[in-house]
Amino acid sequence: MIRFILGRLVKAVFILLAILVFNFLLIHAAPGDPAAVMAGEAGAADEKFLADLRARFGLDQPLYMQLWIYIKGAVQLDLGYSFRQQMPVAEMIGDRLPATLLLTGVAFVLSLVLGVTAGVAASARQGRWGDTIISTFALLFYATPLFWVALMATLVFSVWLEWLPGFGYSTIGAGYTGLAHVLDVAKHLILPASTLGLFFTAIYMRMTRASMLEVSRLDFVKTARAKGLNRGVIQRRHILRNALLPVITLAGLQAGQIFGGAILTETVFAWPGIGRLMFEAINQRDYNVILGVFYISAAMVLLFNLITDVIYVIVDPRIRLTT
Amino acid sequence: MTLLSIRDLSIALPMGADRLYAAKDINFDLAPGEILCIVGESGSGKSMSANAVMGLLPQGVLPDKGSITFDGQSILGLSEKEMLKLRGSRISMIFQEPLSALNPLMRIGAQIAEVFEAHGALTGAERRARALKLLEEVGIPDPEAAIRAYPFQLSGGQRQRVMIAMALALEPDILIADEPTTALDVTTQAQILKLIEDLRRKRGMAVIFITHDFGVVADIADRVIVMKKGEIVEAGPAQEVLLKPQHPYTRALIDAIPRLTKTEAAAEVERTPLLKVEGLQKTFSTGSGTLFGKRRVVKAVQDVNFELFAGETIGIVGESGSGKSTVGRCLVRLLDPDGGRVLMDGVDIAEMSGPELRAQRRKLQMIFQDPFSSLNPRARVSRILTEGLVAYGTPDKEAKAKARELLELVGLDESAMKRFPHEFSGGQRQRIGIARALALVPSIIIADEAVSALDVSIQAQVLDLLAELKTRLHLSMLFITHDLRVAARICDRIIVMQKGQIVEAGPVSKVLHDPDTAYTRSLLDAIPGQDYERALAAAD
Amino acid sequence: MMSFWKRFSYNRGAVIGLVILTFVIAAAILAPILFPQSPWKMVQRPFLPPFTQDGLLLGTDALGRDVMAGLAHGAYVSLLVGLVSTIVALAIGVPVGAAAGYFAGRIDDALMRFTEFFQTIPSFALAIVLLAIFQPSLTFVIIAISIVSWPPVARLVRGEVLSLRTREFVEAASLSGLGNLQIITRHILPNALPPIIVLASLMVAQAILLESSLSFLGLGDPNIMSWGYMIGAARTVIRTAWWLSFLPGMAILLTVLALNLIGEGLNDALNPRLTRKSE
Amino acid sequence: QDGEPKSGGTLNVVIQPEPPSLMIGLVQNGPTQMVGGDIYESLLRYDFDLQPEGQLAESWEISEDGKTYTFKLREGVVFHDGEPFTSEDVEFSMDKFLRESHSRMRTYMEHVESIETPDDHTVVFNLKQPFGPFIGIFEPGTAPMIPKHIYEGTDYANNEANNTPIGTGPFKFDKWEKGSFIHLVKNEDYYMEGKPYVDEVYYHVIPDAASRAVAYETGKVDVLPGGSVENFDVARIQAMENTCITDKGWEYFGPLSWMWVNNDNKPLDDVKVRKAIMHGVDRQFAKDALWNGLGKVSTGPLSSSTRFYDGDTPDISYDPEKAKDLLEESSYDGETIRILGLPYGETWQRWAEAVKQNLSEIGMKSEIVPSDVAGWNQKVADRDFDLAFTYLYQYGDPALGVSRTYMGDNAAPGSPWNNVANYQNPETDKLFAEAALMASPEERKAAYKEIQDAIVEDVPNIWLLELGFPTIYRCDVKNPVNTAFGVNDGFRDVWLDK
Ligand SMILES: Nc1ncnc2c1ncn2[C@@H]1O[C@H](COP(=O)(O)OP(=O)(O)OP(=O)(O)O)[C@@H](O)[C@H]1O
Ligand SMILES: Nc1ncnc2c1ncn2[C@@H]1O[C@H](COP(=O)(O)OP(=O)(O)OP(=O)(O)O)[C@@H](O)[C@H]1O
Ligand SMILES: [Mg+2]
Ligand SMILES: [Mg+2]
Repeated sequence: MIRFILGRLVKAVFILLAILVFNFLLIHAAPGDPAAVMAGEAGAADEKFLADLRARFGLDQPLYMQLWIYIKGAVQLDLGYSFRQQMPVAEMIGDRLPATLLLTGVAFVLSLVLGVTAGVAASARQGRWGDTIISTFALLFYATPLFWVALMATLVFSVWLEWLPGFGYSTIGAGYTGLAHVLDVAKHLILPASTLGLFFTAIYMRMTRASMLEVSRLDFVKTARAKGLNRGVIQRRHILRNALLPVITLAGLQAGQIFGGAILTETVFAWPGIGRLMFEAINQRDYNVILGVFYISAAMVLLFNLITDVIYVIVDPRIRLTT
Repeated sequence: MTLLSIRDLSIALPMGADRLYAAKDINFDLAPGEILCIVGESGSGKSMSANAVMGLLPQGVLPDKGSITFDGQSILGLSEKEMLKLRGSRISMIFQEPLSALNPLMRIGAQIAEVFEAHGALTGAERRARALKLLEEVGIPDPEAAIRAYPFQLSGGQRQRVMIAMALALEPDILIADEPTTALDVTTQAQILKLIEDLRRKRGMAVIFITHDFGVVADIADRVIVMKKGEIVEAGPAQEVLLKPQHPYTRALIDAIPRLTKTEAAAEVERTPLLKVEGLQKTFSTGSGTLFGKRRVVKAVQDVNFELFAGETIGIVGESGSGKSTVGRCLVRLLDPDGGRVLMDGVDIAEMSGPELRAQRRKLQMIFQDPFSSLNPRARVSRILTEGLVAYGTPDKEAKAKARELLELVGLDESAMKRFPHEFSGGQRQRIGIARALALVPSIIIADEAVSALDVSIQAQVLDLLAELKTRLHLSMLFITHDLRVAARICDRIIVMQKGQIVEAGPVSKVLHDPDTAYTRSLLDAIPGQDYERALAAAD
Repeated sequence: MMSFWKRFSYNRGAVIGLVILTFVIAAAILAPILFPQSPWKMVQRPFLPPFTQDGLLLGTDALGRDVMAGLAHGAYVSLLVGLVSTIVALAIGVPVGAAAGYFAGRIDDALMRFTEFFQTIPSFALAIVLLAIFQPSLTFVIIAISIVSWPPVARLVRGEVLSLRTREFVEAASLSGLGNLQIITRHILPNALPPIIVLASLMVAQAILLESSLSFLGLGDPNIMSWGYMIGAARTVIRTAWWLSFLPGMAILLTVLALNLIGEGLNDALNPRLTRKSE
Repeated sequence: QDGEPKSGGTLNVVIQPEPPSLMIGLVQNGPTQMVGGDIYESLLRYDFDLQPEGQLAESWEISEDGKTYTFKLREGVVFHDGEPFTSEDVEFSMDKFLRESHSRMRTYMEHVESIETPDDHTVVFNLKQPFGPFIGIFEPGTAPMIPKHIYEGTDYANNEANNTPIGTGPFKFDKWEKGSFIHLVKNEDYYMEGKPYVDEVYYHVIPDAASRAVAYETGKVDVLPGGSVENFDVARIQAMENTCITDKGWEYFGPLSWMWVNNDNKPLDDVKVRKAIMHGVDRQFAKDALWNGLGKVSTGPLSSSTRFYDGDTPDISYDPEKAKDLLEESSYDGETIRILGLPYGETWQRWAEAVKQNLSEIGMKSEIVPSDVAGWNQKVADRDFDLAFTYLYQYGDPALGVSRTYMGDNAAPGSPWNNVANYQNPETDKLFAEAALMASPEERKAAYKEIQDAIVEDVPNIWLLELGFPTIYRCDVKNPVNTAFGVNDGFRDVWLDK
């Protein structure tokens, strides 16, 4: 097992490099560059202005040189400077990271717990009203565009009921510290996290339900019943455990996307996170920032894929992994 | 006083099944401390009747009329919640197929401990201790390791004993045992039967024992019920039914019982080795030893050597968990051996891969010990039987015709073609497995407990079929079994295994009548129903 | 086959789903006949609420275009985007995942690392970048959506196959002389079907909504009327003209619901263990 | 009429998008100017009629020949770090810093021969020739005063101080939480007695337009500068209690929207085709349906708020019949015209759709080409379009904001801000060049009239609307807009009536 993990980690380094090169070429293939965008925003620019900017950003060099410089830096974990903000990319990501992790992390846990619970509940009531209601609700959240749900939630809870703040990370200018700050952030977190979470809930719910139904007809469930175990225990311990594999796959996928998964939510709720940073960076062609975020998110994906594989083995001992 | 009383019970089958009723007009009573044996044709509704008592009929199968009364309560009328209290504690059941009956992702210990938990008995630590004790009682070697194992890491017999341990855990009032010893060697079987006997004596436990082994019936039964096509054809005290059968079917059954004494001289066989096994080794090790718990190392096969000649049948017998199935799986390359060679026509199978292996496999077929899990739950029988043929180029139509023929040969109705594996009884599934292996007309068959779930008359029919193929097609067989009578009937030579090693090998007449080792002798001594056999012989 | 339909039709939800989907498909096909005018035509004053004017049953949008015509014409594009990109994603993801899970070892490693390649860029961001590079025509929107949606399929299938390949019936099949391809397609995949069906039916919705998000960001094909476009365009007026996002939203919801019901029906019909509830 | 100003309170304003930097001398995009306008100041400011008022300059004088500009600076002005502001800073800013970093300033400074600083509080600009618009460039977005003591001799772009901007303005930079807010605090040492009135200003970064509306509704922000909510939402918010709205404050910029026409491409090189499009586009509808009725239908290349605007140019009003006739006569042969939309939100997308539909009604095929901001810049710069939406500022004077888009020698590809249409008319070129250098406003007016007539006759671009960007604010916020720069000019005079 340890050997397997180490092997994967070593490989991950090479994959990261390959991905880096790929990403670099990919975003440079998109039309426009940061200088053009900045000039565009200024509403006026002459040749010299653009040339100066490009020289400053090193964009006047041939592409392979830029790539080489970037890779050299990235290998030493130096993600370079943001062209636009003149800040080290690592620092920018570091600034935004906690907010995103908080949001997506909470949404992740929320959706997983809620989705699996609802899936179990629905499968237990298969074909009956409870099942229909749960399934329909889940689909409702899934199939409704995120921004719509977000806006409605804001309207109801923020504008009409005035219970929760509709956007932002904390109350600006309130200067809370300690527990008050934590509570303040928590309050701001509720709407975005549940909006994001509810979207994923449907996926887990449906997957859990389908898988549970499949497993619940297997023979060992009969054995469990013969032991006199009550339904709840059978559902949880016997069926769920055997039905978990696809859910784990999806959870691993979601966890890997913990950075990029929240672009829309972060935008609508003005949440100062990485997703927004990335999105803005793409629009502004702020190459180093895009690459930096992609780099970190790639590392995350690789890590969570590895974790998923390890969990597979723990959950289903029949699975053997080899490198 | 009766503990359980069944009146006019009929169990309806869904459309498309063999017949309308799995069981029809079933009547019997069970008193405390009584052992009732149910024998009968495979597919006659034995398992369904037993399941009905537990309230655990499969979907689509419903009790249609009649009543089941346990301890004054009508079981059919009980709610699921009330049933929970009975199940596991007052009535418990050992299911027929032990691999699929255990949760594949749960450790053995936890599955046993759960029984206590379900009924709020004992504390966590005590449950573990009791589980350990139970594993020991059912004779599983190294219970400390087994308790941490997953079902797929155990041999067939070991899994069956886990099932038994679970059923006995709370010392129920009624034990329903559906062919509980099919995968057990005779010594272990004897041990289990003794365990049941003890409980009966101590706690007055009543037992419904479904079996095909008349030896067992003779040894333990107080009363016997004989079933055929869903109906009880004969019932009565054991002595009477066994020695003075009234119904012709019962008589036919008793006539079909294989005899240990009936050993002829080995048939004349050509001496060209078809399969040569040299120094076969297989060791299982689970857990990395660093991250997840202790390492468990099982030397399942150690230095096994033998030759199989064309047209010969070798029986492999030996205690449960001694590596019999592992040898078989290594031969067909479902497992990669750790050492040694398996030479077929002079080529090492262990080295083959791809098309080469595929070509060889046609000649080498296996009948799996656990029929159910070896059948794709989403494939109909027709596909299961024909796809091998089709894969090797037989036209679809021809393959279908062949499949039907095979079904008939193993005693199944043609209508079976359209059904899914879960719609069959245990013995029927086993026959599907046999048919599948025969379909490809292999030159070697590895049969892992291939007839253990069959009633004696069908068993005889299948064994005859195999014997016929053997002469007609020059078929060679590796016949893994715990039933020494069956071995005596079909085998030319016998290999006795213990703890992964061959302890004795030789012609049937030698091994079964004049064994060299004490272990083999102990096996022979433990054969059930020897008195009965003598009585029958005397009656002849 | 007959019995499949019979089993399928026993599931009331599935039949309802099929009816809804048929209706949507009919709308998509008949749109040019029912609404021969371009759905982009500005026919009336903007923001006409539904049911206020004859001939414009569902009102008009921000530019005074007929919402009903938009819905009908949009059905075609949305279905196309949803179904085609899902099919493409399945066509890539299932074989890759199945091969990886079945052959395990080095092949698994290679295929999964390849998959990771596409998986590492957050899918929404990848779609944006792809569409920034290529002109966002309908074809490219579909391609972009397919490219970002196959890795989850591949990983899901692989996970299932990894577990199924050790089952005894698979071993038995290989003993029967079946080739790898046959074992995968006939024995392993059918048993991995329920999660795949669930994922696929959810992916259709995902694709339709992704198209909407993209067109909201100005990266859809602006020359083609789709539900996604309608929702995206109505987003800014959600407070003043709620029906403009509600109606296409309902259309998507119903379609997704239908597909999920059908998926469920399929799952039930394909599961031999689920016998009819009647009797 | 507002009564006596009160001191104190917090002003919450929306900022969109988040500026890349607050260093107004280096970055000229809108948000930077808006926040930077509180921190930096220039010598003058301009009222709604674009008449100069003193800011850092107390008085100023223009010589008869229009070649010498003398500014008397205020005394006692200090930068936020306590250093005094002197004529040295003016010279440094205009001559060194901005020449280097500010592309518009660079062209304006072409006209300046030398800058003299006879004493600490006097600055003299000697021009090479008279340059009429020169008095109009002393606003913070164009000519911000930058502290010489911090920047002299450094690499301007990479100076650490860019992150903590220092100016002379009414507010000091306090904190910038990226992605959330920018916080400015009152400059206690401000040179105007009692000002600024408010204690602090928060600029809230809220990337989504609907959320910005919600932010206003829930009282989180008090001022929504032009463009921060979607046009469709304006009417609704306007109707809220205690809400005021003004479309003033854009006079200097005079944002004018048009579609670039790629004059090089067939069939758009045919003036009849261009005219057909011009008459075929329903701009009144766009104004009413998309711009909430705000703004004005444009009559030509100049915005009506610009000096020398002439309202009496040839008729280009909506007339689909005429458009059809023109198209009939023209060389148009069923080609599909590519319309490049402006990726700045829904209004612009809708507008492109409406134009497409308008064109189809006069019998012209077209397709919309979508892109993101960078792609749009690239495509416009590369002339990869047939029609392309845009809007540009006019900076109060045609010589500053208009001639650049019509001068034949300013048509090299590579920039989206020059003569992208590649309009070539030697006569107007000559007139543009002369008019910029005339000293007398009357002469200039005559020249620009001639120019406008000529250009409108040629229809090199499809002029659309003079855009109205209303500033929405709570009525108890007093004076948010009181110059031609609106909210960009700093909240020096704002006070809260609470
Ligand atoms: N789910 C099902 N659907 C349809 N028929 C079924 C189903 N389960 C069992 N049967 C049929 O019911 C009959 C009785 O089955 P049962 O399992 O009780 O047999 P059995 O007596 O236990 O046989 P064996 O000794 O082979 O285990 C068989 O003919 C079998 O084919
Ligand atoms: N996959 C596995 N992982 C670990 N241990 C295993 C595995 N398969 C079998 N074993 C162990 O190997 C030993 C031999 O098993 P095998 O199945 O060959 O026994 P057997 O002789 O067929 O017994 P039975 O008669 O009970 O079927 C057993 O102790 C079992 O626990
Ligand atoms: Mg049975
Ligand atoms: Mg075995």
